[in-house]
Amino acid sequence: MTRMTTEQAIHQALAEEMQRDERVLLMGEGVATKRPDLVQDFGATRVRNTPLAEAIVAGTAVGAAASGLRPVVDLLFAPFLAYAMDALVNSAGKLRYLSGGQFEFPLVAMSMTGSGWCVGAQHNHNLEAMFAHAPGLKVVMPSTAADFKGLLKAAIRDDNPVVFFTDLGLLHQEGEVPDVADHVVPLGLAAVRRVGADVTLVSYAKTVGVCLQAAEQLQAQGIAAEVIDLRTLKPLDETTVLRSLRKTGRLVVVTEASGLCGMAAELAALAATRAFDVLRAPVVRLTGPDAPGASSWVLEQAALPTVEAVVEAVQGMLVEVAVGREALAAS
Amino acid sequence: MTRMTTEQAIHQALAEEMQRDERVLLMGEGVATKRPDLVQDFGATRVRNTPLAEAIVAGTAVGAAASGLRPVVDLLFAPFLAYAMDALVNSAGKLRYLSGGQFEFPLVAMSMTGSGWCVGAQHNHNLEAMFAHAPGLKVVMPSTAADFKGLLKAAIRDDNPVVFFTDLGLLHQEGEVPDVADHVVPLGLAAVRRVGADVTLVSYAKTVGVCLQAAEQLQAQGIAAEVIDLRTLKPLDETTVLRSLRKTGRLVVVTEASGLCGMAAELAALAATRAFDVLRAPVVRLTGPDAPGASSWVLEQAALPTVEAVVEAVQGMLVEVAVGREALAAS
Amino acid sequence: MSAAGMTDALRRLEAMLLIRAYEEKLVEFQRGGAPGTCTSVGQEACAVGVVGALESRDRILTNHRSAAHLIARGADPGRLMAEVLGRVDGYCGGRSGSLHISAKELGVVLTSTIVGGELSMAPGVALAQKMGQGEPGGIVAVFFGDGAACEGIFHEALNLAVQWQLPLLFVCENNDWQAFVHRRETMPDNAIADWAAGHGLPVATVDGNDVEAVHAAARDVVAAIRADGQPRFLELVTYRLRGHFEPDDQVYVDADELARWQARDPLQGQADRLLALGALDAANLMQLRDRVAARIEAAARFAQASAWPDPRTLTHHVYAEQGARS
Amino acid sequence: MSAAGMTDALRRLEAMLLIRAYEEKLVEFQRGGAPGTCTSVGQEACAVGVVGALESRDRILTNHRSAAHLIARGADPGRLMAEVLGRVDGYCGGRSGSLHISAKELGVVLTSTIVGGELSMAPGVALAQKMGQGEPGGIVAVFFGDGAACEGIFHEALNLAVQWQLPLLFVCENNDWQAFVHRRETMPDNAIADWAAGHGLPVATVDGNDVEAVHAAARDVVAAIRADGQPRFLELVTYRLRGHFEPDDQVYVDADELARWQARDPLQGQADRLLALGALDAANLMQLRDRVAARIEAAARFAQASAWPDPRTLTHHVYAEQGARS
Ligand SMILES: Cc1ncc(C[n+]2csc(CCOP(=O)(O)OP(=O)(O)O)c2C)c(N)n1
Ligand SMILES: Cc1ncc(C[n+]2csc(CCOP(=O)(O)OP(=O)(O)O)c2C)c(N)n1
Ligand SMILES: [Mg+2]
Ligand SMILES: [Mg+2]
Repeated sequence: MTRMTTEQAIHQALAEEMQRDERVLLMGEGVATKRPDLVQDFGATRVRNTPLAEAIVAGTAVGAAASGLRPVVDLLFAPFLAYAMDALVNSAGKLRYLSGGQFEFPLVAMSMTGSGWCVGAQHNHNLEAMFAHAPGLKVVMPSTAADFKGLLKAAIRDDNPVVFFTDLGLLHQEGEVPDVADHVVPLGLAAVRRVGADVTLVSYAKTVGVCLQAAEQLQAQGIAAEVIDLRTLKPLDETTVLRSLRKTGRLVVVTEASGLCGMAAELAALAATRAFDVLRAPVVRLTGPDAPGASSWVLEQAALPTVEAVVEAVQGMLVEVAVGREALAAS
Repeated sequence: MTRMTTEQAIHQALAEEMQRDERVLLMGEGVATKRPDLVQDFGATRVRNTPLAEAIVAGTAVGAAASGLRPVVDLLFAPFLAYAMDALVNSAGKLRYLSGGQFEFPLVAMSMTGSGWCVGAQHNHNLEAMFAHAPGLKVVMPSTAADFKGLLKAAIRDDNPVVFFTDLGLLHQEGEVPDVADHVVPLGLAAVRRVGADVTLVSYAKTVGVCLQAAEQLQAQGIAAEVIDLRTLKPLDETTVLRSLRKTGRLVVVTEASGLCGMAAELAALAATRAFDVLRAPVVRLTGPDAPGASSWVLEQAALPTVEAVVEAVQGMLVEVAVGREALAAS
Repeated sequence: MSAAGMTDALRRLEAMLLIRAYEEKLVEFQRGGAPGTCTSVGQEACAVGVVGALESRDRILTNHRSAAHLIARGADPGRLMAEVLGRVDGYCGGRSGSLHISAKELGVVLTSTIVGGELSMAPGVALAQKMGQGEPGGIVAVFFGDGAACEGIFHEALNLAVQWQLPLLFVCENNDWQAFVHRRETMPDNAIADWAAGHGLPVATVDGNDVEAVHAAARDVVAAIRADGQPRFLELVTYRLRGHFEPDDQVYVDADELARWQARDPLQGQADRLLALGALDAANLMQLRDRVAARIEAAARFAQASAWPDPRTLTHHVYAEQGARS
Repeated sequence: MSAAGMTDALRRLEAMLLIRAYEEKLVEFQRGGAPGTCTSVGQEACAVGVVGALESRDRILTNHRSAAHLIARGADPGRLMAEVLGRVDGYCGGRSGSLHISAKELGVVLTSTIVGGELSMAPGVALAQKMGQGEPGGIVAVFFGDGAACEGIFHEALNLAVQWQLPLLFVCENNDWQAFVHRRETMPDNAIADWAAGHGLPVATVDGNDVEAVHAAARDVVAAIRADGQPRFLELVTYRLRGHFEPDDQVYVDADELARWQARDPLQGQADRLLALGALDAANLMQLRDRVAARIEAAARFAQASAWPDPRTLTHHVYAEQGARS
């Protein structure tokens, strides 16, 4: 294992994949400036600064992907994806299908989002659900350095368009990354970060940490929370979530993104449609508010689901259990 | 009451609001060509053909709305909203909040979507959930001529940005529109289209008709389905849905849009989080597939939730009821 | 005109006749209830002139008004019609319908009906070509309209092609219409060539209704791109003789303007030229028309006999099968 | 220079000094842990020259690099700093932070940090003005960078402004940088003026580091727009002397290029000019600097004393209160 930050893990993934496959190229506003070692190792042809024009950067990736290259584009902050929407949603996501399968679009569109930098809603907008809702795309949003590396490598190797989100609050967070020659984490598999039988906490990105802390506190109260890190939002690993629900019968979904039609809605819907018979309590959604991100530190913080809120939600769900236990203890 | 098509209802709403408030103006590719009577009545200044450039059309609406006008922009087909995403999501939806409430954005962005014309995924994409997920916007998608008129009028009068979707399968459908001088239907209120106590069918746009037909068939089998037409997707009328669920304990959500992070997910989540105690059966989502829209008539039809599927889903949910009744009858 | 030149010119006339007959058949189908189409009636010379100047190693991107480009490239009218009718034997198995037909086997790739979509992807196709993914020496041509030139992506694509020195030919078919809006309502006169010139690449404007003029201009720019790998811009001045999308009564079209352009029908022009040169007589022309009509009749039969797609295949081709490559 | 001219010129110097001092204070704050900012150090002459040519009835749209425009317009440095620090007394109650500060009361509206956002909204503001919503005779100025000129929306905005004859002044501060990419990697030389000229509106390119030159040019175009209601384009050639967003070590910047532009610091240039003209002596200059420093110190104290927003107000201002008007 090697300890490294998310940023370093991403960089390693890019370097390794460019080394492995010469069809991989990196494009974006400042990618060459920010990664001079890649320019040196792979040449200015494969590491390209672009004009400030997300629509053509993304569109060029789509055209290149369908023509034999495997582009990775860095689109910087998630709200800028608004300019890349046609390329990603209407072209990359639809033209394989509309053409009857004539084209493949092996491309990765990277962007950052999330609270932590006080930059406000035009830089901080957790809009991953918009891409999950769009057909033909895959969506990834890891939470650990190892996954950033392994999932980015898998995304680059995937023959489908992948939108890869980096929670900017995790950029400088360190984690252990396996030292194996080729650390690849397959898309579409959630990770059970902590095993528990009383309640299932489902999350992804920065809020996985919130769930883990909450689980720690709950443990002290004798409540065993299972924590699932989705990692890939699309395709969604329903199996892992449902397996956990069959065990716990309780679901709390925790996301920084807002709730309405968000991933939290999808998870709650999954429970309501496919795990109803095992559910023992109302599902709880703890999400960011349905409001743009504010810049002010206190407002940015106030928008986040907290450890306390998770703990409280779980306690609320388990009231009957606790009451039951007390009764047992008293008897 | 006057019988008219959806198209006529929309036109009436535009004409009446332009008459009522001279700050209302209409912009878009071909709006002046297609509505010569409005040009004649209100002048070329207020009914403007635009260059083929959705981003600037939408952006101009945003700028104009914040500066005292009340623009309505016709952006034609929903997938073209991809070009208007920055204006709608990043500007109209966020700049009021980011400015601390300095601006209002009284604008309506209209577009069409849905199956029926065999035009394929770059014209037919039910992506309303993307806008419901975005903060600061309102989203409307009516199903009857009366609502098209009344809700469009309300949308034009609203001080917030409203994305107004027309299911193109309804364009030529006729309905009764009240003859009152000023028929306005407030945003944010669902309509109970049919009352029933056994199951709640929630839908909007074209699939409301599917639900009503299913309810008719179910009635013949002694099953009373309540049919709710959401009409406004955001703000979502949770009260009406929850009230119905408290009565029926069963929910089937029917949408032409795909399920993942769609409105169907939101409704199922609403049930799982806020109506768990009254739910008597798993929620059922009947949605379009998570696939781009195909052009071929047979594929376009195959993608739609059918009356049979709704009936079957309800029958499945009520199996115990039926079994119970039979047992009763046999006793 | 040399003998070889005349043979080529005759071939171009036949291609235009074939396109016209194909689209007229689709209009007939539409009247019978089939889906409508955006015809290129009046613009056949653009497609035939440019596509004829390309080689099989070159790639083409087109848009909603693609039939002429596809047929000029040698697409089978039967498979095209099957696609329009939504049948399995269509180039896209019926998923596309008329609006986004690609035929990768012919080098017609990534057709987009989002106006500007083709412009957004064309630099990527050219970049792949430049980076060695296509056939050696291949170039890319992207077809779009005057309306597409109003979309910002037009400028982004031009700038990227210039900046990255991409072997890309921009072909603007300026047909005076953007669906139901006349070009004059959307831009100044001559704007398109001025805009393109602002990007610093060579720009040529040609009579798009004269197939020989188009062909000559296209041959020159294609050769130039192949020689230096740099982008070029070609504006073809033409006119949309039928409506935007069938059916379209064109009540909004100025009758005089339409009549002026009808008098400049590119098929008639080419026929007249060849008749005048003696490369053709009335009987030959009749034979040509008959041959074309027979092909289209056969195509129509093929398309109508083609099966509907199996509804159980509805979600096939959403994703590439293979998830992760090693 | 007339006496009145000198007084104005002195005022412009003071405004530039105030902007510089304000931004240097924010750099200091940032080092202490406050959020970073995009400073306009080196570009003060652009803001002061153009904004000084506008009247209060005019409207301004700006972008992520807005401090100079706001201060030139008379914004209170204390309220600006409070906004940057995320406090309630900021112009936007702390919701914006530095990146999208609007001050409607000053006519600085719809600031967008999405590059190109300001360009997308500017025609709408100008249209409202033209349709009688603003104060009579008002015009609109939109500030943006060379990077924004690469976004397609730039062309869409220009075309609409020309086509609809909007009273809109496009002001491009061409500072050679687009975040971490040099302009030369993104476009040909002189591209911006060429692109704008392609749209057929009057274009002027001016030394953006000479505040008097900027002011004179701006006065002319503003008068012209007010007279005929037509759009104009002004390119200001300048340079970003500090990094893109604090902190930024600028390792990627060519030291010689930076040194060349540092030698052309617009503040020094204006001070030298006024010293040479005898409008100023060293003591006056010292006084000016002191006055400015005192204002900024007071502003900093105000901002730091300002309260944090109440977290319970988190979702205020998402929607306008009043749903439906009658
Ligand atoms: C982004 C987008 N906006 C609008 C449309 C609807 N539409 C289809 S074709 C067309 C006109 C296009 O004009 P032009 O580019 O000149 O091509 P032409 O149809 O004249 O060949 C329009 C507005 C679309 N398909 N995509
Ligand atoms: C659409 C979009 N893309 C990228 C960014 C990130 N970004 C912020 S400022 C900037 C550079 C802008 O360059 P320019 O327009 O020249 O303005 P300058 O910063 O030089 O004043 C970039 C890339 C953004 N905010 N918005
Ligand atoms: Mg056209
Ligand atoms: Mg710049």
